[in-house]
Amino acid sequence: MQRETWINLAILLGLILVPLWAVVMDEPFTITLTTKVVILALAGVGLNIALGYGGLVSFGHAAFFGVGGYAMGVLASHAQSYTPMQIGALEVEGTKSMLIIWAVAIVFSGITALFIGALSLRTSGVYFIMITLAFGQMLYYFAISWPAYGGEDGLSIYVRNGFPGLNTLDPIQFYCICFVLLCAALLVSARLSSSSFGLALHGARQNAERLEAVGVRPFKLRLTAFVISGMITGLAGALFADLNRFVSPTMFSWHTSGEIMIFVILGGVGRLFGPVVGAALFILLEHWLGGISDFWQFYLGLILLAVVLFARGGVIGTLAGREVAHD
Amino acid sequence: MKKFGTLAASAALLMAGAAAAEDVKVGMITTLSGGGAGLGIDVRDGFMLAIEQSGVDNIEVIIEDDQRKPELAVQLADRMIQSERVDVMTGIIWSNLAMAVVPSATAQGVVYLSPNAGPSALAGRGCHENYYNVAWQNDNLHEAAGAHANGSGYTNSFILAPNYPAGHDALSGYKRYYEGETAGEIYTQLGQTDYAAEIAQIRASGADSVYFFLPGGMGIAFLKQLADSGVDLPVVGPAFSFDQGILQAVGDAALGVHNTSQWSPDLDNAANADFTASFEAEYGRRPSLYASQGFDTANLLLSAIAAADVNDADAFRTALEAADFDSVRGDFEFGPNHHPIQDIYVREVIQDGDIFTNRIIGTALTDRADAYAAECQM
Amino acid sequence: MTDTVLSVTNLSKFFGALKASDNVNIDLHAGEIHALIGPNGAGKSTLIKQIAGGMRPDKGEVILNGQDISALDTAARARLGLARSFQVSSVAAEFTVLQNVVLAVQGHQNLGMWRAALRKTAFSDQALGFIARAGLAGREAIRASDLSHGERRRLELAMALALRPKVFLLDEPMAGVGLEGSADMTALLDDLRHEAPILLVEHDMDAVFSLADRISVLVYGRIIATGAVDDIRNDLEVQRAYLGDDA
Amino acid sequence: MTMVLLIEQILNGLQLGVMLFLMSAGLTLVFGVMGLINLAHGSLYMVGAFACAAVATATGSFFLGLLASLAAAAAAGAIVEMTVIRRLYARDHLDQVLATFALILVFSEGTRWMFGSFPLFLDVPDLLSGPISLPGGIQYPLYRLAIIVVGLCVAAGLFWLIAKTRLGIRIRAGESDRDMIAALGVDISRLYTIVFALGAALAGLAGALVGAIQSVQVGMGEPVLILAFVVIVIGGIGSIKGALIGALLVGLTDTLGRALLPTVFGYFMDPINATTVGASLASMLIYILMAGVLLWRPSGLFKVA
Repeated sequence: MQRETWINLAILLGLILVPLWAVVMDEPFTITLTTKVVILALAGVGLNIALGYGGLVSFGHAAFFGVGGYAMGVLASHAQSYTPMQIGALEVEGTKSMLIIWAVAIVFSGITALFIGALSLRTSGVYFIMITLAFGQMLYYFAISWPAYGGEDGLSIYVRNGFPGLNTLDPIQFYCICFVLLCAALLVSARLSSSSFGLALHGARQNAERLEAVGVRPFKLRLTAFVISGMITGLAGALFADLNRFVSPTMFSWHTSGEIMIFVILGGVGRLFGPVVGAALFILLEHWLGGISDFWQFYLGLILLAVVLFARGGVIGTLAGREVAHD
Repeated sequence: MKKFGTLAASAALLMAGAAAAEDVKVGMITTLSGGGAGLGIDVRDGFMLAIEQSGVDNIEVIIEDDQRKPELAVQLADRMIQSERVDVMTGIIWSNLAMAVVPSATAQGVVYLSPNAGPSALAGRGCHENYYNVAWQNDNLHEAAGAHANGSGYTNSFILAPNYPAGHDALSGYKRYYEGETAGEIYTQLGQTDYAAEIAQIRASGADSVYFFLPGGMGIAFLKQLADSGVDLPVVGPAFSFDQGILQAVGDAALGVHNTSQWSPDLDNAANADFTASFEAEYGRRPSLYASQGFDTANLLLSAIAAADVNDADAFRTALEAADFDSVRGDFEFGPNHHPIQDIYVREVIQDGDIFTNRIIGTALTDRADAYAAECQM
Repeated sequence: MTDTVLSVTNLSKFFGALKASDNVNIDLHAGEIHALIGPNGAGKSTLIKQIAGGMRPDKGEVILNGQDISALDTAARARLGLARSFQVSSVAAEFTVLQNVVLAVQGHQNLGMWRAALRKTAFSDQALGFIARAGLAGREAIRASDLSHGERRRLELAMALALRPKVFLLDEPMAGVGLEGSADMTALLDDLRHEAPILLVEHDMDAVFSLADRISVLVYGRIIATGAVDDIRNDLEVQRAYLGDDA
Repeated sequence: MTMVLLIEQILNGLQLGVMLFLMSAGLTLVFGVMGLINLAHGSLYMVGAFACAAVATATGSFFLGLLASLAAAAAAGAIVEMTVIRRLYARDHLDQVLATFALILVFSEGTRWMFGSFPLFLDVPDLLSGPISLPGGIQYPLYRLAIIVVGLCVAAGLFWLIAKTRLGIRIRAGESDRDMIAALGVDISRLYTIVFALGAALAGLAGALVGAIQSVQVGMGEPVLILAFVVIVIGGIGSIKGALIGALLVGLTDTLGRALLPTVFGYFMDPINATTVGASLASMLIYILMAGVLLWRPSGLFKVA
């Protein structure tokens, strides 16, 4: 436990020092890049609750990422054009307030997760992987062919949404918002993992039959975890959309699901900071290899292969050794 | 972290030697890996060829690969604007990526020259003084195809396109000029590769001609399957599915098909003759439509740099608006919304030795601007 | 007679032509150990599964303390105090002994999502008590996967105890614990009967004869005899069933 | 819609289904015998198409190209199995997903490295080009009919292989009990390599057959891969019979959905919305089908016990 705690602290420190250094050196893009890492890590922290703690291999988390993104895109685009939304007889104004957008993103991705989870959790194993993928694909094709919000073109938001007291267009201030949210999510994730609920969730992953024999129904437990997981990933989607000031159906694509999954596995499944390390490493690799060759994805593939084959338990697993609940 | 093409590197080296006062930094974001990489590579190669030929040594070109991902393109643009402080941006192939990048880039004072995408939003209400389209407005080639269908006496077309915004624009562009009936109208799935179901409907519809907009691999698949189905109807399409890069993959199935384009390798002007010869000499392949657009984009930029200081925004814009360069497509001028006013030709696919290519057989539209110019208030 | 805690009436389960349970009647009185024996494949584990809720019988009823629980699922039956151990020990392998038992202790409660489970003293103290009772004192921090076979059996019993059981359903608790282990286990089971009556499936005949108050013999899904230990020992039909099987 | 058109569409659905079967058979075998999720199966499809295009262009013979596709895909499959896949059997699904996802990147970019970024040329052989007339006045492309025939022959061959041959017995043994075949003294690692290569060859054959009427390009395997997964999940993972039924079901649903939905919507919507909404729903249809099947039968239609 000790060693992993130290590693985690070092990672946190890095996430504070790198942007600070970038501010001093006047390298705004480094801040943007670190912001991207933090947001994708947040999405991974969400997935890790389902995948790492609950053992639910969701290949459709892009669905929640996308719902969060579109929550931002739809609300902000209505605010941008000063046209209220028409929901039945109801007229709803758009908004450029991050706080409201986050709330909407969390609620809607939670509802989506409740729906997808309630149906998908009836299956298990590979079937679960594939049915979550199918739901993700449904939303993807829906987003592409839904003309009201840009279809495949997506939606551009010209100015980043506002946060009381901060200038969100300043990269470092926006970074701070994202960083605080990541820390909050990590806290939630840690408390959840060690709580009674978390104990039962970890137990359900290891031995569902045993859990039933002590009087706990895994379905409800897993569904709750899946919904919380979806909500956090949805929040990350809203932030990602705000980072780019743009949303598009690619947020729903199965590649996105795959990448979020890669962050978690690369860092270490079920490790609190696994997704953070995974996202950071992935973005660094993408950036560094992209500068070397047009065929950088070839090398990325080789590196990922090497990690799976030779560094079991991901980066943190390799550095910290076997500690926590993961096989 | 920076990625230079080979030519870009040499341009940068030259620049280091003669660190002139008014260096111009150009950021090119284009698709160099994954699906659709061929288009971006052509634009890049055409663009760099023009830069190299000019011998101008105070241009630095930074080239980045967007992998056709809009989110990534936005981040690259942020970096070019924030860290590299580029003066001019260019290179984007796809409309959805352009919509993600261009509005915020131009709002931040960067000049954007579009070598390929021309979404209607940027031509109409969303036009901007810093945005120049060197290719076409998206509807143009489709409008020309509609005009060509009238000229060919087609009165009952079957039309199809993928179910996404550019596909909807394509069919409405066609119908804007086309005067006959539509025997059927289908939106296919984006990325679809099997068109048996659609071809069966075409066969059953009693149409006298087919118009389709299916870029990239979709078009290859459709043409091969249509040829093999025995549906023997005249086919019209925009140049995208008959481009030099993919014609070889379509093969005989494309032979004789009419397509609309603002450029063709056999266009008779000096600039084009030089371009086609030197491109083939430099890269060992024939230039495509996209390469011609990249080449024109670079030459437009060079003409403006020669005439004005890039730091004097108003003068630089005036120089760009003048479009004082020898376009490989012949006459070229900008309309009030900074989109081209140009002739659009009808080409026919022919076989030249082993190679499939296009030749011009007529003009579909003369001095065509676009349908959205009136909405633009600059 | 004495109080009947658990009774199974007319229970049948067919898999096609195979009769896994054929009109089974069995009951369990307060304070007793009722052993269920029979040759391999007789349907003992299938019967335990149906009583615990993991498998639905085609017909018949399971009644616990006068309440018909036939329609309830496993978790609901566990909450009513039906505590079971598995033929192949089944625990959460990555958890420590303490975590496993806390998992069982908290099974009845609403699961809090914020406070750390192991820090709730009420949970931990109770769990430590059950661990000690099952003879695992001092092994709390060991991972379940690192326990010996016998220890894992004991861990299962500690978890069963944590459910505040009304009935124990124990499926071969002696299997794989070795000679010495089985003596200890016999003593432990003898102690547990004061907590709740035990329905014991077991192959170890010495243990069965020394522990059980009554024995039922299951052959081809049918109970062919039920009675006191000595009666069963002398029953001809039982001998035939066993000799026919073993010889 | 006329009867002739409907029959033609059903044939189209069959053809798509048969092609999907070739893809899914390998996928489902590999899962059934080795318990492995192979996302890189689509890459083997691509390898087959590229090999066929390259050889057909070089030799001028499509049929040599077909042979090359079988050989290249089987070889690629065997190599990948021996270097990477074999280390993954004992891992959980998560590691398998990540590793084979990485293989997709390697295959795709490797192919682009070798063949460039532009699509390759591969055409229907003259012998099979053009349409033929079927009874009832239906004009149908001969090549597509040939695909249906080849696919059904392969399916029959596969059933025979599994039911009657020694290899088949071992495969079935491997599906029901992995420890048992070791006890039977079968060289497991060789069996696994053979099964994997067999699946790869089928995928390569599908790629080559389809490449002739579609476009041979990098990334062509991914959409098909997802469809193939839908197929085996609907059919029940590990079941060849399930893969066949699932493939035909998906092929017919997709084709008929695309053909019929816009018309159906046209009855109660204005035509422009009907085509758009119909097309949107058609693209989601097979996923809706899959979700429906799984809700009804959480382990697919033909679960292997």
